Amino acid sequence: MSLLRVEGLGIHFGGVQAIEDLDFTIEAGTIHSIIGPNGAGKTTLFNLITGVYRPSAGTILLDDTPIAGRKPHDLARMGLSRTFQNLRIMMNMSALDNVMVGRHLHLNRNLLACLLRLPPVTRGDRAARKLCTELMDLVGLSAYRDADAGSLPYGALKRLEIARALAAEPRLLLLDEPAAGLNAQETREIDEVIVKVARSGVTVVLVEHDMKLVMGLSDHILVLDHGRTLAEGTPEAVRNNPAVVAAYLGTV
Amino acid sequence: MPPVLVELLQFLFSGLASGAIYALVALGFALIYNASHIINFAQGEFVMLGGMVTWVLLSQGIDLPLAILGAVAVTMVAGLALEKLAIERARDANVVTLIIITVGAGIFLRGLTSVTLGKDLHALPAFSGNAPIDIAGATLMPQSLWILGVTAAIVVALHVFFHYTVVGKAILAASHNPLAARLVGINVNVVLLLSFGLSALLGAVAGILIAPITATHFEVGIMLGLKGFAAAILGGLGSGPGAIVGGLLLGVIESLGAGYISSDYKDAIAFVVILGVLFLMPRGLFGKRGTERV
Amino acid sequence: QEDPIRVGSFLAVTGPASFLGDPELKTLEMYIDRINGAGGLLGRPLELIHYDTGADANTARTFVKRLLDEDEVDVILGGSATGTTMAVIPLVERAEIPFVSFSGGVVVIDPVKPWVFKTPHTDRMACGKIFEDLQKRGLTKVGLISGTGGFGKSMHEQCVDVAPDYAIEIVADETYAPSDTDMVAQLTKIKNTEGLQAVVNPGFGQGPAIVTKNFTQLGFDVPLYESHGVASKKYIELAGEAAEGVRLPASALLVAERLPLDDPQRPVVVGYKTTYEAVHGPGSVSTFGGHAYDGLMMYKAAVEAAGTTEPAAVRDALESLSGFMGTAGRVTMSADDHMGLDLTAFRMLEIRDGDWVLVE
Amino acid sequence: MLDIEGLTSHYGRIQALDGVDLTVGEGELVALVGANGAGKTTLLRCVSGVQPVTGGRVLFEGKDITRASPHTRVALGIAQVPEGRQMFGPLSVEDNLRLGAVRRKGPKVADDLERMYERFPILKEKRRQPAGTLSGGQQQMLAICRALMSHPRLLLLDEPSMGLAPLLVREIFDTVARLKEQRTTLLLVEQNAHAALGIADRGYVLETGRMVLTDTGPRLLSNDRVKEAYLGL
Amino acid sequence: MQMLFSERVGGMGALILVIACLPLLLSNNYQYDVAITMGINAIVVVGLNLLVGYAGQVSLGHAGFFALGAYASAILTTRYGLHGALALPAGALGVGVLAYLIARPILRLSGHYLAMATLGVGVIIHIVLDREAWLTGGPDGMYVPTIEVAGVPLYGGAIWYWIVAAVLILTVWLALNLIDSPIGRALRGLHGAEVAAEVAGVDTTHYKVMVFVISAVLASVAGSLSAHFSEFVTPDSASFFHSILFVTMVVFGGMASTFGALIGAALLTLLPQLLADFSGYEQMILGLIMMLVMIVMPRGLLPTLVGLARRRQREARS
Ligand SMILES: Nc1ncnc2c1ncn2[C@@H]1O[C@H](COP(=O)(O)OP(=O)(O)OP(=O)(O)O)[C@@H](O)[C@H]1O
Ligand SMILES: Nc1ncnc2c1ncn2[C@@H]1O[C@H](COP(=O)(O)OP(=O)(O)OP(=O)(O)O)[C@@H](O)[C@H]1O
Ligand SMILES: [Mg+2]
Ligand SMILES: [Mg+2]
Repeated sequence: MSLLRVEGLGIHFGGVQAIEDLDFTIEAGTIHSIIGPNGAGKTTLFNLITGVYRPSAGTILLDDTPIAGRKPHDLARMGLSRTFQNLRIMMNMSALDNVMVGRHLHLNRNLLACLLRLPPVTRGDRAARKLCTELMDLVGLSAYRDADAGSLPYGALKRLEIARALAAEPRLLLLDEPAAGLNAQETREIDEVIVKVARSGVTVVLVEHDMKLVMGLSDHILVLDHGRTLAEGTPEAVRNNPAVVAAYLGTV
Repeated sequence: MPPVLVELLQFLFSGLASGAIYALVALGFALIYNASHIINFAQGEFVMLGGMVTWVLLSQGIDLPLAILGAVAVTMVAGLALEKLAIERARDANVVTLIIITVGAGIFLRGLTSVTLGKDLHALPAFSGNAPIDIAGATLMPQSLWILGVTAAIVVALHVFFHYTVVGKAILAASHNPLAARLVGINVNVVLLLSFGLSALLGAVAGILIAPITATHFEVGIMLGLKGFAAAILGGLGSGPGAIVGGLLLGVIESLGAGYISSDYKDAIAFVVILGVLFLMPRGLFGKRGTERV
Repeated sequence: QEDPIRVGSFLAVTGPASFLGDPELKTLEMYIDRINGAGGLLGRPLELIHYDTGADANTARTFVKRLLDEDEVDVILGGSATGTTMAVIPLVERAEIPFVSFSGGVVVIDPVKPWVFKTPHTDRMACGKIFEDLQKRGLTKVGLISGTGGFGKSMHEQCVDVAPDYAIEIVADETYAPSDTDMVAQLTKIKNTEGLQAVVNPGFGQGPAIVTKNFTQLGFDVPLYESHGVASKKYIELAGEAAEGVRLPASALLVAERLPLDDPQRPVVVGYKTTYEAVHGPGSVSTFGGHAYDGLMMYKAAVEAAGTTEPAAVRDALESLSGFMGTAGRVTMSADDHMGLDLTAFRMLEIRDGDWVLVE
Repeated sequence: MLDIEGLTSHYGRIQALDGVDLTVGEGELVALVGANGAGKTTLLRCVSGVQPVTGGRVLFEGKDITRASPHTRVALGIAQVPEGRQMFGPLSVEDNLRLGAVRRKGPKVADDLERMYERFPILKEKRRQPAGTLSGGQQQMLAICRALMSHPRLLLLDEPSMGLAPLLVREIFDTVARLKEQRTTLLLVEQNAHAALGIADRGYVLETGRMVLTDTGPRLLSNDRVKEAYLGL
Repeated sequence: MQMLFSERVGGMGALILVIACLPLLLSNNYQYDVAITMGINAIVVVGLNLLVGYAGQVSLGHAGFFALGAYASAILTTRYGLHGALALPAGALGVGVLAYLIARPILRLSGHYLAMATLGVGVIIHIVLDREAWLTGGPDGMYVPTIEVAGVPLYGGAIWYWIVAAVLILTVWLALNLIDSPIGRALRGLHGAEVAAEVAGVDTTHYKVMVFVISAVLASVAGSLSAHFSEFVTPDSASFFHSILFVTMVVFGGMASTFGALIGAALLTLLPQLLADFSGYEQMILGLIMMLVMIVMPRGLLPTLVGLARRRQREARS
């Protein structure tokens, strides 16, 4: 049984067919990368998987359960978590609270308990605060623990997205260009984080244009072009695929 | 024509007559919204100023055309002052705060008018007399034709302005992304000033056109502002044709509601219809769908 | 220097009833100055303490508490509308301070409340007066179009209630909101009503003027009656030519100079009108300001009769006021009538050539 | 062309720049590198005039523009490709481009549009589409083109290659090189320090609001400190 | 953490202290009336702030819920002989159910469209209260009988002061608890970035509905208190103006600041009383003050003042 299976998936916006008749599977416990030219449909695919968009065709199966059309918060409950290429940071909150929102599903959300601030709530919050602080340290945000999210530089916001996604302790983590805006050294740090997360048993789906990162990390790569599969396979196979070189990588 | 149809026609005329007023006010809302995403709750007061100042000037023995020009000028000054002295200084505040500023400005303008011009009701003479025009047994006042005509002219002008001129685009750009607007060289303050000036102009024109029908006094703006806002939302915020359609529709719903259902509940009926439309079309009839993607 | 007599007042100077409150306040200010200029009352000056309610009942309550507790007034004159008046009645009753209201609703004095008096005619009387006139003209089938504000609502209720007494049948019944800009739809319905013989429009503010214009626009061939809610020149100015031929019941004030020289009310109404218009311009007088005048003068008369401002004594004096001549008519109060006016105090007026004419 | 002297800038009480000096000569390509939060974006914003300066001066062609408004700076010939792309979302791609030329008049705008479409054909394909619906990389192309539409004499690029496919990253660096040939003055902020310093005449290294190093591009590339901190070597 | 702790404990302490000491300054029924009105408005505004300030969902219709609570109390006690102590929760329950029913469709809207829809709901409530005179007394309103507890009539400022104070303190405490809980973070989160909150597992619709209902219920409770205290209800309390006033109080005091809401409610209740002496000019001055405060302190009174104080402190330390 594969963790995620996509069959005949398609979506269009007006005349634009962003994803068309797409099939692929993602095995549990792997790092699976999705690459392809700008506008190939990678982010759209994330949006479909996480329930932000509803597909116009095809099915998406998580553990063989169809999930297409379900609400994102339902899918989060089923273990999906993601970051956003176009940052979606809660600028009205502190950086730490952003991560705490990511932890939402693991906390006591009973209205009465919250209104009365019963011990389970305070206890849960305290533990979560500790864990979330650690997550911020993990992604390299130690300097911004008490900062307002609005005051973080771009690169830090990208990492904040990652920390928030991790706080949910997902089974399947989808990262949309986590290294954009990071320099080589910073990218290496993120690389380490991803490896660590994957080792802990989380399945990672990675969209990224930094080929060094992708080729180094991935167990499996899917190349999209115009919403369709252009190539698929191991990093080695993909790197040497002439179609991929022509459409995406270019000759080095 | 059978009497039922004449009656229906009369209801429609009546609805269009008041709807055109709402439409004009709604256009003012749309304009400022387009430039700043602010809902200007002082828009009704611009309408009030247009009528009141015209009356004052008329009562000083000034000719109607000159009085109208004068009133438009005074109202525009008020609009520009509101932008310059208040909105511009609070530029970084969030939209709700800016809206509260316009609420305050509305209260201030009402107070100022009541202190300086008094609290009496005043009527303006109709532009082309009071002889009703008979169309297939139903009647329409000439002043209503003035309103419909001017409204149509303004909406065409605004459409051209926003869709075919760079300045129009710049106004839209400044509201959607002020930072980017400044980076490409748009003077955001001038854009805002322009939009407040223009929508004060629209308000004043509306106030002058409707005063012969409804009379004017220092508080006429309250209800007209509210109805104009409702019309703007019904049509879809920021859309010129939307404001017009929303306004006319609101007028027609009210008049059909009063005619066929219950005059007691005609305003409630109108709001129920607006709610119904919003539930089906969350951005009104002509509102742009969201273009921010994740 | 004597301690001033503190006259408290709360009026709808702004808001939907501002055309009531505005002339009322102007009248109080003007006449209190005049009384003070003439040596005051019992040798003491009057001091006016006024708050604007904006016609909001909750605001009125707070301000009346302020008048009672903070300003410790000797009397309260005010309450432009029935709603605000009703809201404060329990307060003045508890505080036991005389209160003269300028509002029209019959509920204000029916049932009688010990400390509450009122100066204008009731809405019930206005309906009666209109129906009396209809009866004289042999018209029985009436279309009603009333405002939804407190005034229109209450008038409507009373008119429906007294109609049978005059053998009037209400064949159409429509309403409009005070700030509406067009009443053609309602009037169209009324016009298409079988057998319609007259239209009655109780309301105040700009509404009736628009009704009148729409009425003319639709080419009705029956008479239009307005109520005492439009009893000022303003109405004629707003409705313009459309007002020609409209009838309404109102106090003698509007036709002051046209009253017969021997009319006992003439000196009062001519006096008030001249005084008011000298300050606020020709044509500015309204019966609303007159209500305030009556209230103030009644209080003056009562204090003079009682020889003190002590509340209980003033209340008793107000209740035994007899033959007092005000702008609204001759007032004779009693323990079960805290208004003291009858139908004869109302005059039926018609608008001709842009002016009021007494209908005989 | 551009002289920055002792520049400081604050966000509220956070000091983002602390006495920064930098010069870019006429026709020069200068690269600015630094870690996240070093203050690179802040520096560019100060030059464009959208960030308040709390100390120091900004001179453009010898003229003090420290207090000039952003739109006058655009009129003088300064344009920026901003961080985060900053589209006019609901407006069409073409309108976005036209607005890039809002400070410039003349019939040549149409020619420029064609040139931009040639450079990135996908933009032509999508020219009627709202810019907000473009993919991340497409928006980045649009942001670059929009800035170019004003014919800048000084172009400030804030991470122009971000989110672009490898093929296009190369295209961007080619474009930058070509602009330099056409005597456009460029100040380039790039996380891809290797590539940036590779084509730059000179480079600056910014660390927590202070300028710590400056040298020619190639020399910085072989600087040990730079290698370790920014090239990940 | 430290901050939140001190805000809750310190703030609550200060609030209780102020409430306990205020009666020393109140010398008559009128002054009590103003203080009680402040408290009643504060209850509404603290609730509304949860919706507007924290969850970012504007409502221009809360006066409608306030009035419904007031009328529920008035009608249930007058016409059905229910005791006031039962009428209040009954009204709150009814308003809660109504709010729940309309929340789902309405909260699909956003921004100004939501504002319009809530405004529409408020206007409709106003019209119904105004027109159905057989039940509500129509535009002139209706009286509410004095509540009696064990034969003692609850009348007078002093008694109601403490009743309202108790409800207010409870409301503030609950609101503070809620904000500093996973639910509170979810609310702020969906305000800041709705999709991100969704993806994090926050059922945004559910929480929006929840906070809408909570705020409507609080408005209803305040309305009931106001009806019993003033022994009179009027449809004006459902007016569009009244709704705007509530929102203004939120913004004035500071969005997303519970104590700011208290200050906003108190000041904007007091202001008209202070201005009443400027006969004729009160509107002008009120408008000016509103504009000035919002221009000078765009984030609202409390957040701006706290920010200022912090900076002072820091400067003093360094
Ligand atoms: N809401 C929408 N309306 C119209 N077109 C859309 C919409 N969303 C996506 N598209 C189009 O679908 C295509 C795929 O976009 P998507 O964002 O998935 O690309 P991507 O592979 O993530 O690209 P990048 O690498 O640049 O981020 C693009 O051409 C885009 O313009
Ligand atoms: N809006 C803001 N409010 C408060 N502080 C800010 C704000 N923007 C940036 N800062 C602070 O200013 C400093 C410099 O930020 P800047 O965005 O200039 O960094 P940068 O070098 O561009 O980083 P990146 O590589 O991540 O884009 C950082 O410490 C950051 O926390
Ligand atoms: Mg993408
Ligand atoms: Mg940056």
